[in-house]
Amino acid sequence: MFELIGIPPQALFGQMLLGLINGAFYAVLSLGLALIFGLLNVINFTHGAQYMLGAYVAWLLLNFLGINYWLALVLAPVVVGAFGILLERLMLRKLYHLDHLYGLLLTFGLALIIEGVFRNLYGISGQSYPVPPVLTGGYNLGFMFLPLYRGWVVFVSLVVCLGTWLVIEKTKLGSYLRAGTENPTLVQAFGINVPRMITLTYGFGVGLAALAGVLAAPIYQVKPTMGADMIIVVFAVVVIGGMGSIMGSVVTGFMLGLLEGLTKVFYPEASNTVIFVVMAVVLLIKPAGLFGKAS
Amino acid sequence: MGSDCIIETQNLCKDFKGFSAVVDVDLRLKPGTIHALIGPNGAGKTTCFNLITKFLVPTKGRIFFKGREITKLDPAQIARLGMVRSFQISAVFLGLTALENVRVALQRQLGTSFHFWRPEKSLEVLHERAHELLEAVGLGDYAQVPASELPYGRKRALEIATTLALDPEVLLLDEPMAGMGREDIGRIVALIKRVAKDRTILMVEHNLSVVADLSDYITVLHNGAILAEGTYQEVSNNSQVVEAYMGTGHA
Amino acid sequence: MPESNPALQLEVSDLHAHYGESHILHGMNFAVPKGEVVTLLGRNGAGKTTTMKAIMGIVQKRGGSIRFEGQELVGLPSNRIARLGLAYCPEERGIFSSLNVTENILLPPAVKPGGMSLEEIHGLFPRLKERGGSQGTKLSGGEAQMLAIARILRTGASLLLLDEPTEGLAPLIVQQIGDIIRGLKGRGYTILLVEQNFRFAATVADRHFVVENGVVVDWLPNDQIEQSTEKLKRYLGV
Amino acid sequence: MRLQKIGIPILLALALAAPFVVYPVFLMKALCFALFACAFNLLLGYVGLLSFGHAAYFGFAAYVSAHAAKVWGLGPELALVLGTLTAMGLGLVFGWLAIRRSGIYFAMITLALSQMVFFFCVQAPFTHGEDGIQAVPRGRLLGLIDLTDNLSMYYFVLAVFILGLLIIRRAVGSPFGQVLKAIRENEPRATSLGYKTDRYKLMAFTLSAALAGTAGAMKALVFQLASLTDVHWHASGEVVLMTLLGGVGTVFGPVVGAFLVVAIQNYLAQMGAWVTIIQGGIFVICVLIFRRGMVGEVLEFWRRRNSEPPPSGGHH
Amino acid sequence: SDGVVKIGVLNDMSGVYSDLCGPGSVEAVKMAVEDFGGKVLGKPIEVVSADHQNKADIGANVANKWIDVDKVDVIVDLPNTAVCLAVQKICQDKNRINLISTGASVILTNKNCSPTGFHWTYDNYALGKGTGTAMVKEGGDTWFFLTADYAFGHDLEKSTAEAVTKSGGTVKGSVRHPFPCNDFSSFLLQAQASKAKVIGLANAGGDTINAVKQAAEFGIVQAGQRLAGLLVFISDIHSLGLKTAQGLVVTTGFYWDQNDETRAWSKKWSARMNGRMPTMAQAGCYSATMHYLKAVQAAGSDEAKAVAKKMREIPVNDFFAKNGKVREDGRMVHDMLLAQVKKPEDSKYAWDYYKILRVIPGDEAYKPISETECPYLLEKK
Ligand SMILES: Nc1ncnc2c1ncn2[C@@H]1O[C@H](COP(=O)(O)OP(=O)(O)OP(=O)(O)O)[C@@H](O)[C@H]1O
Ligand SMILES: Nc1ncnc2c1ncn2[C@@H]1O[C@H](COP(=O)(O)OP(=O)(O)OP(=O)(O)O)[C@@H](O)[C@H]1O
Ligand SMILES: [Mg+2]
Ligand SMILES: [Mg+2]
Repeated sequence: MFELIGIPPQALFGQMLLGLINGAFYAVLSLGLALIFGLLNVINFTHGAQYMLGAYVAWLLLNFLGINYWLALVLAPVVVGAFGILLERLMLRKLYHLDHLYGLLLTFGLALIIEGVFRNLYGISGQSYPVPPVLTGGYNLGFMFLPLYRGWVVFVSLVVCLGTWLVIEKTKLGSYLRAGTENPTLVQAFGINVPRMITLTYGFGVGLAALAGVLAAPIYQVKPTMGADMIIVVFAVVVIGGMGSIMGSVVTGFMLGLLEGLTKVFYPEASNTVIFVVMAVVLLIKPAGLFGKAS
Repeated sequence: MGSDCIIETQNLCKDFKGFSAVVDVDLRLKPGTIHALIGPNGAGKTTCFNLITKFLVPTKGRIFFKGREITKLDPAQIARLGMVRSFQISAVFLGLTALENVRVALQRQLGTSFHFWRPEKSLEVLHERAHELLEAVGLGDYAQVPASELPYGRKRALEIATTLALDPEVLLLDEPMAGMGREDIGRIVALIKRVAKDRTILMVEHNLSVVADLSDYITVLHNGAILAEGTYQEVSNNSQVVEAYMGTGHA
Repeated sequence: MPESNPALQLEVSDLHAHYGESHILHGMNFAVPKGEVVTLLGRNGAGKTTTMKAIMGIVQKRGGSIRFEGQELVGLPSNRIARLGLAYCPEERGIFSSLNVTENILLPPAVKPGGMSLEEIHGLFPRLKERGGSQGTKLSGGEAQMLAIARILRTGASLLLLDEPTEGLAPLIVQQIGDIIRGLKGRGYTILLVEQNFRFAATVADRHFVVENGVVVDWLPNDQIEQSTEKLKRYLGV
Repeated sequence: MRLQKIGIPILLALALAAPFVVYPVFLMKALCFALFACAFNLLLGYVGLLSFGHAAYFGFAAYVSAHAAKVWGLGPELALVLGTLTAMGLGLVFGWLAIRRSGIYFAMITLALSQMVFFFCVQAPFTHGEDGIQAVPRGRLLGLIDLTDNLSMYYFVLAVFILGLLIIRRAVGSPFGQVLKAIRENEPRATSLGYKTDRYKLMAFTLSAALAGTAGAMKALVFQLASLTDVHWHASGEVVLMTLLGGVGTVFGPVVGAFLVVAIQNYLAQMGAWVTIIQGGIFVICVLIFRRGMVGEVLEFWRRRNSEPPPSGGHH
Repeated sequence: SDGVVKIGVLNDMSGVYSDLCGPGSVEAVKMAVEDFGGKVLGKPIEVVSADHQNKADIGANVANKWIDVDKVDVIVDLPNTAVCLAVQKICQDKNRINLISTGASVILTNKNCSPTGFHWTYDNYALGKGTGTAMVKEGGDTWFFLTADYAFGHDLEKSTAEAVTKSGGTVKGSVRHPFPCNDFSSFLLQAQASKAKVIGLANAGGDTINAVKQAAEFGIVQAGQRLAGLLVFISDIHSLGLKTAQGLVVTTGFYWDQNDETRAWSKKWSARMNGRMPTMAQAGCYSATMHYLKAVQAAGSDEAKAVAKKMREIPVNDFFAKNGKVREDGRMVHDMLLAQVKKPEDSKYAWDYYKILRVIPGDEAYKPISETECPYLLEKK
């Protein structure tokens, strides 16, 4: 474990690049989580399950309808997003006037149900989803072999994160969202259909989770527990970044991916824990998170 | 520092991201007086208040309480010294009854507040005093009513009773009359007069008739700095004050 | 009570409203003629704010009828109501902290043509121009109130609901607000004003309705306010 | 409350007779979880803090007392105390970190901190990773009473449980409990009255963690093993479920919830993933329809019928 | 003893291992009971099953209740070492038989052995030894391990490393990955940097699957390194797909397509399990149950000690094991298979996944009894 001197710089670069790729998943997932949290004040515990759903929908589309990756990349987020909209309309909506903790509990319950159903249907060991032919293979970067597909993941997530951020910070719609986050009643009394905005935001956030799921399908096994493994780490990312901060969640996502990557080189035993340690430290120094506003 | 002052600030400043809300304010509160802080909206009154009670940390300057520097203390310590504040929006414990509200304030003096092994009965020794305080603010009949069911004016009265329970030397009241009907205002004015006997009061208030009626001394803030000081008479005749604050219709 | 009539901008009849299980409005009846400033006077807790909220559709549980330019509002969600040309300035101001002052002003969408421009608004409230870049909630109480009023002037709504716009304001600013309200009336706005301060109300309004325990118990035109001061004082418990 | 005067002796009699009717190991398990849920409820129901990481104290205490009993050969009572103290220390540190934030933030921070404990337990040699600490001796209580027998173990567990419950009830009604209530209602105001609110919250947190630890330690003795299950975040979720199902902020709610959830787990064990689905379903139904929980709804029904004032510390 | 012989199948019905044992094992046990005739010593045979969710405490709870309340006589299958240890202890204390099929750890018949506990299908030693020795022989003499960071992984790595060094290979290093682990890329990169010829996967289930998949993605196999899956079930291959799994060398206790006998049984099972094919664990459950019932018959009682004695006496001879024997320490010794995963183009029909490279004789595959650490055997010595 004390091989750090022995690690050639190339390997280090390789690991950092890998970390960045993982960070891309964290970023897209925590972005969706932060968006939903911002407007609905709900910690969407179902996020992991929805990520898993995204992957499963892609897999089902491929296996039963022969629909390829590229279409699935669009279709799966739409399908899962629509499912999210349904959940919001039928259930979450009933809880807005209550303590936000109820939202957390409801989504936790939903996550258990969704995961359980997929376990029943497809077992646990999971299905594999092939890398789309155009993106197979990779480049030898000298210090490492970069699978083309992983490069694509980073690219897509950067585009998605940047786009979302722009919409929220720079557009009118974004200002409605930000205002709606604080006082939905008043924003509605200004003539904006806030319930619809909330529903769509939830749908969008869920769609982002599903998109991450589709992106993940060819890399990881498509399996019912894939989301549960991920979600708590993403929670930590959001706490470190500062909850509700869109920028914070994205930047922290990438940063922590990097950090995790480095830990895997120097002290792999700690790679599961490192994010939580960082979280504790950040909380000590800046309780509101790196990018969060002090309450 | 003048030892005759109970609270004194020196060069008190507060900046918010480059914007100076309070600039070099030297406040001096004489013991046993009612001191009013007035000024146009945004003059920095609430900020001053928060600085003195340590709910905000000053950018610069020092604060003294009875000659002792308190610039570094935290809000709870300030309260323990005997300076208790009210809030601009009413602050009562909604889920507790009126009696329990007051009792919570009284109970600290027992020193048993961390005693999780003592029965609730041990607090009953406080009931007599709590009832007295409630009577004093006209809530005698409401002792068992949950605070959440009290009308607004009575909530404010309850808040004052709770504050008095600590028997503070200095009372800091931020717009105690805001949002109150006339009858309530009359009652609270009378109450403040009564409790001011052996206390010092610093209050922020816009209702000039209340200010005129109650205050011994007035500090006018404008753009974060002191514009004028003096009795109501002096201040209301100050042409700068009339221009910046009171407007021509009044005076 | 005035009869149903096209010159009336707003007609409220037998309006009931509830918060949860508590019944707050017990059949409000009043009307606001086009182009007038009308106040609702009443003690704390009489139900003035609730009336405003019921008109805007913010109180969900309501019954009776509210007609705006002949159209029934009961049953509509608040965003639809706003789109018809009503704008509401809440008692607690409702400034958005995640937006700066200018963004706050620009937030409400224009629902009708004819609203004020940002320049005009800045002309009315120079203080808001100075503090334009700062965060919404970092304003003082009075600045926030100005911002809350300024914000609904852009929308082009023809009926403004102002809930205690002078509360917590310095006398000078109160005067300014009075000027603004008269100015708005001059531009043809209809204004429904909630006030505790009837002296102020008398300087701007055309008529007054007195609210007590969720019903309108009396009304009088502004020119009779001198004669009725005693009666009013009794109502308001002054 | 007349109800209590009659109810409590009946409950006690039932508890004493139960092991002759119901499988004692099941009862013990349920009692351990019931204490766990009550400890958790102290924090959620009376301070308004939802901890999503209580498994850390429960599970870690289980490891410590299992290790103490098996490797160091301590008696059951000492092992139990040691487990409790460890959980208390852990609670003190984690609480100190977590109470800086409240609401959902608090929930997520406690969750993340408990994950740290989980991964620590996966790694640390003394926990034996996935295998857990097996074959923990139950030992002799005070060196006298042999606890190998399920029946005597049951009465020991029952006694500890009742003690825990009494401590919680007393704490809620104590001067300390009053301050907690005030803090829950309006924290800045409590501060302005001179209370250092963080200390009170930390105290409540530590107390809750300690009792959760007692429950975990007891479970280790009952099952004679300590494993990763009890530190996993699923256990944190389960305790929330129990409390919610029974009734947040009620005295007996968590107990009822714990018995129900444990029963579901035991009697539906062969149904596989359905257990998860059922648990999720209960969550959803409780949150959407029975937010007061079973006991809470009954109390509410009672209250409406007699239209007495609401029970103190009730639903919020 | 109570008029019924009750068999409890305790395994993971919903978790990580549910595909490789789970309901399939229950089905196999039921088939054994049917094939035995549904009655033994004139008493009916009953099968019950439960999900231990991979939690030792739930496993222990179920085992206790089964024995105390439901009068279960034998507990079968038992994946997950932690549960095995807990249940085996309970069975020993309460004098019942347990038959482990899916559990992997060697300690179950060594340090933690039980007179009434039997380990049937495979163990870490056999797996490591089989694959390790074979790969070194084929020239894969330098190794790097990706090891799941918990007891099972360490155990598997240790036994494989021993086999590798004994056969003249060297271990260049190892990296311990968290359990469970989604992303192996950085560990694979380290394995690649080590330049070892063989990358040994000392993990199981989802972890192995992910590692194999990602190795393909990073072109590890194309670049000349080989992967050795140390514990791979055919269900894992099925979910990986041949395209990704091809070339993988594995050791297994059973392959459905080995001969007519195995095919016959497997097809019968398959018909009841939606066309899936049995894993070695599932087949092992059948074999173990069958053997148990025979021993009950022979002992004329279902009392555990008597049955255990007969189980050790009777040889095991069925489609699963030829001339298998149950050793004193509870280990059932039988031949193991060294197999290689076929290329997609070589696979002719569904589930045609393995090419058998070698049959490893049982005495060679399993840890010799002379090295036993089993307390009651040591005492006897
Ligand atoms: N959200 C609420 N839930 C329950 N009751 C409410 C709520 N808001 C107001 N009330 C009650 O409704 C009644 C009318 O309140 P409303 O705010 O309309 O009075 P108001 O006339 O505007 O008084 P003020 O002058 O204090 O603003 C009061 O008794 C108040 O306590
Ligand atoms: N947290 C903050 N960040 C930035 N600016 C602030 C903050 N708090 C107050 N300010 C600014 O400081 C100035 C003084 O505010 P303060 O609240 O003290 O005014 P005030 O005199 O109490 O006014 P009012 O009578 O309207 O309540 C205002 O211009 C306000 O915008
Ligand atoms: Mg102020
Ligand atoms: Mg009002």
